[in-house]
Amino acid sequence: MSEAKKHKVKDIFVEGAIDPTFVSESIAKHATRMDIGAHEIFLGQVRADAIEGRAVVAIEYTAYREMALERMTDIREEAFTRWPEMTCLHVHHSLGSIAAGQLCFMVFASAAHRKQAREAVAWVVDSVKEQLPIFGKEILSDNDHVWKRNA
Amino acid sequence: MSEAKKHKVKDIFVEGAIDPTFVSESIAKHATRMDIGAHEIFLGQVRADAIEGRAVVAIEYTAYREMALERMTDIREEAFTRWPEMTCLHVHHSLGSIAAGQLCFMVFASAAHRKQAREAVAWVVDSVKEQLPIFGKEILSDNDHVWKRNA
Amino acid sequence: MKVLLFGLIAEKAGSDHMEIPATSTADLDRQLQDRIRGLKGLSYSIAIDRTIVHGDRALSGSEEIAVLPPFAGG
Amino acid sequence: MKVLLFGLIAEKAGSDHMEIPATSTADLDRQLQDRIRGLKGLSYSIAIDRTIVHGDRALSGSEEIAVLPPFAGG
Repeated sequence: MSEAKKHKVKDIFVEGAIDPTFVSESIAKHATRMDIGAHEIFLGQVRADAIEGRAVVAIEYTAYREMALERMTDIREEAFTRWPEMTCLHVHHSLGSIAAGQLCFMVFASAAHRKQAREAVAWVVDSVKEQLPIFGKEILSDNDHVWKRNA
Repeated sequence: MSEAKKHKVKDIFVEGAIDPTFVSESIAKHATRMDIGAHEIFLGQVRADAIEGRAVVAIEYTAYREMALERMTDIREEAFTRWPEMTCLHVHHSLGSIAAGQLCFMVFASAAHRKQAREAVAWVVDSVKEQLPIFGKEILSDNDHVWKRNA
Repeated sequence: MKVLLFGLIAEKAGSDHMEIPATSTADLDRQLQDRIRGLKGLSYSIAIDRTIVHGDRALSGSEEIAVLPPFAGG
Repeated sequence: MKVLLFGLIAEKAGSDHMEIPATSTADLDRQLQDRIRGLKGLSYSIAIDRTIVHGDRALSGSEEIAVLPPFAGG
């Protein structure tokens, strides 16, 4: 049974932005997995939305860590049940201040065939956004702020 | 209008495997695009399938390049019409011998929101597999070979 | 009992926690609204032991209570 | 006219192209099957000027003709 299937509580949080090289290192680690045919990766990037004429320059993320990790463990377990062909699932989310243009969220699934990896990533991304107690303070160009909320 | 929207014929083919660092470099180039909120990436990896007891050790890809690039231009153009929020679409496919565990195919879409990037990648991956005249000779562990065909 | 506060709620309260002796979530709601100016108009959830609850729930005092504004992950 | 061959078809023919003076795609099919041993049992398509065609088509001799086994990209 693979590491990912043990469903232990994994820390998904990283301080600061997710570096693109972290993504390539994650990809490279799968080169020894001869049963993988497809990787699907979602990356969230901080968007410089205009709010009442002021641009978002950064988002400061905080979380209720303990609850977030419990919900993530449930989501991970359900994902491996729903998509049994999935061999690996990696989720990371930033905490702290993430500037516009930087990456704050990664969901990475691998499977023998593309359909399971694709469906799993879509469902995990949506589940994380809906269920994890993560909070985002959007810092505006005039130093004012607004609190982000997922639709 | 962005580079990607000019719909000129781009060469998607690369000689040899796609290096994971190529993926991170592609991601990093989007850090200046303040209107992007979501990246979706599909990667195809050569799987060591067992064929009558022998493992696939590599796939040798060849293509009818001119036709493949024409079909790809059509697919790209249709993708930008179907998903107008998509800001960038990058497609690369390997030619030559790609060992099991290595990457042979990348589709990378970026958009303001995740839904358009996700749908575009799924559709482009499927369209490339169905429509592009790319041929794959699966080299087996006993040096025999079989010709791969997409289902 | 200790009540954890997050995001906009923590900002309004000026703290990431409060000591509130509540016997139920409805009682907790009333006390929070008394003590945190502007809370009444806001959307928030109550989590007991890391699970969001709906409707009124009795509290023994040993639970981990958190007040959660809308989620913004991703 | 020059006919481009790919993948399994090129392997069976021992070459990536053939000179075939065909007046239609049906005529081309017959000549290909005469000249490439084992072709008849295989699945393949004919592309004229980089577009796959179905049914019989007249050929003038100036087209770019290709014989394509099943696709395997991705």
